[in-house]
Amino acid sequence: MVKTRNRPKRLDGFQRLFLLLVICMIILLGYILSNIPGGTLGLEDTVAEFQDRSGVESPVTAVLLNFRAYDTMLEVVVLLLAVIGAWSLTKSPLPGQVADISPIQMGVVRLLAPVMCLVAAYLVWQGSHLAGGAFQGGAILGAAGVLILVSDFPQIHTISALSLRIGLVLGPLFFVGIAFCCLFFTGDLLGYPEETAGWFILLIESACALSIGVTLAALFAGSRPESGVQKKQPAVKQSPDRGNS
Amino acid sequence: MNWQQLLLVFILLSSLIPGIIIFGMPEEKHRLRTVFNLCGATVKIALIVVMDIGIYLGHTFEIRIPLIPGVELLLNGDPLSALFATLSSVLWLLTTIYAVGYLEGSPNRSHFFGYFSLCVTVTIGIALSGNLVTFLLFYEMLTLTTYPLVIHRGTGKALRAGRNYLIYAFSSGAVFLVAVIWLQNVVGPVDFSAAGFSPLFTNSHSTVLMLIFMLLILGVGVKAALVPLHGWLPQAMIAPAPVSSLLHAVAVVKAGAFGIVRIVLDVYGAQNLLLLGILPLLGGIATITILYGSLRALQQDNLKRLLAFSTISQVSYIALGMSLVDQPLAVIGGLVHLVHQGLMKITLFFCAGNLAETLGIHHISKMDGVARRMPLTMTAFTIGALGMIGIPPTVGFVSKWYLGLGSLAAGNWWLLGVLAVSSLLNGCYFLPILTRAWFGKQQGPWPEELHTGRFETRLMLLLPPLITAFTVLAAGAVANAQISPLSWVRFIVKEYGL
Amino acid sequence: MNVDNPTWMIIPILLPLTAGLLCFLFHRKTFAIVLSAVLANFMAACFLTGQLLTFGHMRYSMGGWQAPLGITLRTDGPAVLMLLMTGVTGLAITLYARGYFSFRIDDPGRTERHQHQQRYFWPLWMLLLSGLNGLFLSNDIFNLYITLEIIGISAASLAALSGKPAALLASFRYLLTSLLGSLTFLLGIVFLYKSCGVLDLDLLRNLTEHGPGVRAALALMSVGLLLKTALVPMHFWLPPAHANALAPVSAILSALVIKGSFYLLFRLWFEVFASAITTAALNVMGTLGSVAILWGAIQAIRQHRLKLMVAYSTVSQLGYLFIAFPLSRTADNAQVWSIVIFMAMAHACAKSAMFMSAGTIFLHFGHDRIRDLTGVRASLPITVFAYGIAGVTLMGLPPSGAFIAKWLLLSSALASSQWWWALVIVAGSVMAMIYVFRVISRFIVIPEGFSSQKLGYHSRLLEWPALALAMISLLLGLAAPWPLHILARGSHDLTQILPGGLP
Amino acid sequence: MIYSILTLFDILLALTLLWLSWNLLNTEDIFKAVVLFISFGLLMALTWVRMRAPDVALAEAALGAGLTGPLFLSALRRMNRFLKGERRLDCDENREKDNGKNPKQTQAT
Amino acid sequence: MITTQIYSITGLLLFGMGLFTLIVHSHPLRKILAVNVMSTGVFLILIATAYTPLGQGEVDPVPHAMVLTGIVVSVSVTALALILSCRVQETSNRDLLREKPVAETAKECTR
Repeated sequence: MVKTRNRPKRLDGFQRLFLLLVICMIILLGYILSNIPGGTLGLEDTVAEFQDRSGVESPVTAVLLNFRAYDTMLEVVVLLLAVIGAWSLTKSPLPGQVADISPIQMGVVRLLAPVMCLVAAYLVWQGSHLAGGAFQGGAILGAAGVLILVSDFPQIHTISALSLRIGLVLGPLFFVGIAFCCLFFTGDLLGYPEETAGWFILLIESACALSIGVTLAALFAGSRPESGVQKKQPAVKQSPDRGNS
Repeated sequence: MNWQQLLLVFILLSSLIPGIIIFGMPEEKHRLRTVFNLCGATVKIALIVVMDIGIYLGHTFEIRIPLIPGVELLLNGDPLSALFATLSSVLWLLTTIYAVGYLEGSPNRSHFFGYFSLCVTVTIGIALSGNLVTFLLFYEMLTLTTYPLVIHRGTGKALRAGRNYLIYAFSSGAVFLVAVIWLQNVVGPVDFSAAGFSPLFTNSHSTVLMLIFMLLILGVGVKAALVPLHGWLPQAMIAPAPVSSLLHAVAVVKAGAFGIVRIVLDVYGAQNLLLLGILPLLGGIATITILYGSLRALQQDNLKRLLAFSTISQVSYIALGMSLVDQPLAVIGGLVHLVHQGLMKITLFFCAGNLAETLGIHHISKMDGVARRMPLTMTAFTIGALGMIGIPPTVGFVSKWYLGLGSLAAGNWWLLGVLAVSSLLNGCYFLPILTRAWFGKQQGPWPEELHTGRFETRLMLLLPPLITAFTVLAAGAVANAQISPLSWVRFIVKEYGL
Repeated sequence: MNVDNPTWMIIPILLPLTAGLLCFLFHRKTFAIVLSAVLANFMAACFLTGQLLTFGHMRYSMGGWQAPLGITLRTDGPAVLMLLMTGVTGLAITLYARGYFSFRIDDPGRTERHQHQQRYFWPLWMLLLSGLNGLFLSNDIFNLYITLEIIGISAASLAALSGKPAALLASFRYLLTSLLGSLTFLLGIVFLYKSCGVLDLDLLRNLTEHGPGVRAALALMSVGLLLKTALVPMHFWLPPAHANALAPVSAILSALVIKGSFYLLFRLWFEVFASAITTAALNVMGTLGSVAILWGAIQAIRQHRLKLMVAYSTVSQLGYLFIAFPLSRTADNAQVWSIVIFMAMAHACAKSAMFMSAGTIFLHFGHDRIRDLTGVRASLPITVFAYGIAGVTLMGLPPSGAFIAKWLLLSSALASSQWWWALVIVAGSVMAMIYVFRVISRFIVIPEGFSSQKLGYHSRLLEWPALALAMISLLLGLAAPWPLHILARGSHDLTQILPGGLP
Repeated sequence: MIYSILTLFDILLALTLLWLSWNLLNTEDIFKAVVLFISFGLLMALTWVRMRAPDVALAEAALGAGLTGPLFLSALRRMNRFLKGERRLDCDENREKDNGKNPKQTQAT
Repeated sequence: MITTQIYSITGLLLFGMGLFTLIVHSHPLRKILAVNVMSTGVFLILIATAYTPLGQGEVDPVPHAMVLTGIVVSVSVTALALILSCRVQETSNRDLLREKPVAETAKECTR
């Protein structure tokens, strides 16, 4: 176990001062916060007013993918950025690998992964009317990816770097593509045609969920794929030479 | 754009473009570089002469470039700027010729001549500035372009001198900037014009205006080497002789003195200054500087250092003339000294450079009998030195005469005394040199003698001092002629209605 | 689309974004993609400027949903000027980066690593550019938060790109600081939303009452942005991050990234919540700015490494932007904006030119110890020239853009008799002179017997972009009427803001 | 009645959250901190449900517990392994030397 | 109303605790944990703001969307920061966990 003793038991002068400062700040902010009259302000009525024109029933999805879809688009880019940043850093993969994988565990993963994919798909689908959507679905997909990575399935080595990158970029690129399509057809960026808005949203959500899943799994793996073919590979099996890609 | 404006642009470009070309030129193409340099200088003189004639005939030369509300760049050719521009461009030509000879065979000449050209561009810019902002622009640029020249030799001493120069120059530049902005806040945008700012100030502002005046003088006083601010100048002597000529006679010190003239005559105007009653202060500083410079010069053995202190002393005559702004004769004396001091001082520096370059002589104590080895150079030197003392018929006499007349007219007897004492001191430090050179006996071989063909030194080193020495004599002898500096200064003073 | 269509303003955001995605996807032809994107970005900025001048400021609602429901973008004078600044600087930095990476890839021992760096540089840079443009154009406070995140993450990743231990550690600190900054900003948004219930800046501005909630929100957001802007007590992360990064990255970070958060801060203070600002707050900012000027300059003078010195000079120069705050009491809004815009633009160009020059010198000499850089001029004359001109801008000499800014600063300081700010400004300029010339005097001096280092072939892209930027920064002052004109044309009139909700 | 019970629940939940976060931030054992963080995430999901934010709750459950936890754990493992001396030669310098693909070396051989 | 208050204050306290830990602790993982706690605190305040008790009307969906967005941001930044801190550890030759040079730790471990 790793003990950290980097904070001394007794705080030094600066730390005490800082503690005092933080406490004062919290008290002040807490006072202000509890004195802000609540309840009357907010956008729920506005959202409700335009809900039926958004193409989906769930207000959160309507906000995320229609009213404030631009935010979401940039959001997906933030996720991708994390991957690009991570890949620009590491040379060696981060193994998340468990030391010994029992056959039972493999079996569980074999069973669990497809189920999780199904759940993810369901979440994306139900996002239009209930809780759920691209982020939640993508997160489940990502978790499935982590499971697969951890149990070191041989199949994952066959995924090519390019297809992995396509998987990563698909969501944001698709989002931008749809945005431009909307611009072309309706004259508004991300202004879906009203009748088919639901479908547009579903399309975007599916693509984004896929990308988010791949992104999260890639973030867990932590390394960029090497030499075109090998990716997400545990360190032990890493071949010593890398080709230039 | 009419032809007058084009002319102004071309005057600036005529040295800027050669400068930029020279920067990009390979080191070994010295012949082509010299051609560019000299062509630029000649063209510039021609253009400036055209401008002079135009100004005399009453044309206006003016370019306005508005920057932000209340701040505009203004290039303006008036008689005063014509005086300074003509002086600088003529002396630049001579200095260029001299520098080509002086630096023959030494490294990094592209760099040197590039900055040389930029430097003169900026100096002409100072001459043509039509308001304080433009003046400030070129004034700061002048520091930038002369700095590489000062540290050209690259030794530790040169670097230290350069550092001091920068600190003095930019600190004063910052003070000047504050003063300019403050003045503008108080009286609004000021163009250089004969009347100074108008309407005349109200009493409530008088303290502020006095303070601003002092700040402005402080700003330009560093370059003009007024006494507490003169520290950089003797140190900068470490630079090569053409650079010293440039600093003392063509550009830097002159720019400072010119700045004083502009501030007194054009920014504040005679009437405002008289009302403020701050002129005695300027006169006092000038007096102290004159005496201090002369006294320090007396103690020097290094020839160039002596000349530097002599510059400090001599340039303050201009400030002295300005402090008697209500006396036309004194103003004439001060203004004409701008030209005359340049001519004399550049002669002296050329000669000092010749001694150093040809014989390796840097100190007065080594100068015994040098006139027999280099008679022409020493003749020129003698003419310059006599001019400095103020012996007729040199130009030095003319300036001192007018200054003396001015102070008499103002009833300032003590100023007359100052002039006399200063001449005496000048004599005290120049005459021993002359005696040594002409009548002394050579003691041993010259430190580093350079043997050069037919003449006592290279022709390109010899010609410029001879020309300037001749001018020193001629302009003094025929001071009343149609085209002498004196008559142009009279024209200026008439324009100012004094 | 017609020329008066506001939709054009999405181009500077979406184009670099798409280019970034494509660069990441494909490994070939990335430079072609990037170059066309930055060119298009620059042209878009010019176009938006023209549009602003012709039709006045514009508003664009994303997806046709107007505020408060949707997100709006808008162009106004400061925004297009920042876009222009980013466009020009970005173009030069892109070209320089090309030269930089090509040079390093040609270095035989390190080819693979540098190819790797280049490959990830392009997408990160493109996404950063898109985030910056998004920040300048956005009119929605939460959207601004996201653009800040994009900028923060890509900037931190870029800072780590060189892979040196020092750079990695600095980048880690940078990432955490920037994260802390965005979280504080987000907390401010929470307070704001709780007090006002809207996110659109125009609607927020129209609120007449500023309760303690709004003030607390403003304070929190300001602290967050100050962390990202590195105003003095919060500048600890900046010098190591900027000094250890690759040269094009340092240029981007110093020139653009910091300006992004500053621009936002300034906009919040002087446009959105102008009526909630107290004199005390302004004076605090001014004081911090003064400390920044002096402290940064002292540190810059004390540095032995060129890039660290340049980084500390950024700390110092940022102070000038903050001295504008207390002077806003007496100056009118347009004047304060012009001070800030001129300073920001001049500094962006000059500082990136400086970092580029420093980078070129580093590439050629393998180190950046100032002591050992005598006579660089003999080998790299253009680079040294660019460095010098950029230095002139930092000193605020005429006719640079920084001179205009300092003129305005001094003018309003003297007009309102707040002479102490004037003193700080003057002292800062003189100190800038010292740290600039301390280096330049080494560069240009060639002592006797000096043999210049023979350099191998290098691309012109390593030298000329820096010179071009330096010249722009120097001549910006001469072109001063144009930015002023744009600022004046783009000023807001409040009547045009519609009550929101209608698509 | 129902309100007071709910309020009690709220207070309990809030206190638990605070207690958990205090512990996870101050425990000496970093592994324990990560485990506490995962449980903190799950409790947050419960809080989101209480706040009528099922979307957020779902995302928190999936991301906070399903992803952030493993991320921390793998980072911790990596750091530990590095410290135990199993430092793989993955620094560029060493790698490129071993690689045999280094152009300089190929030329030399 | 009281619910909103309780959770808001809790969120604020979480923020403060995270902030203090972030500044005072030097361990990178602890710092990243602290940032996560801080962000959770902010989200909690935001969601509490939007909260309306059951039967008293709709919940404001905009903060929910904002928090969803924020969670994704925080996860991605966390991942990046973790990878970065590992990389720092590998290259810096210092035991960031214990603030010692690596050699000493290695000795301890082999002992």
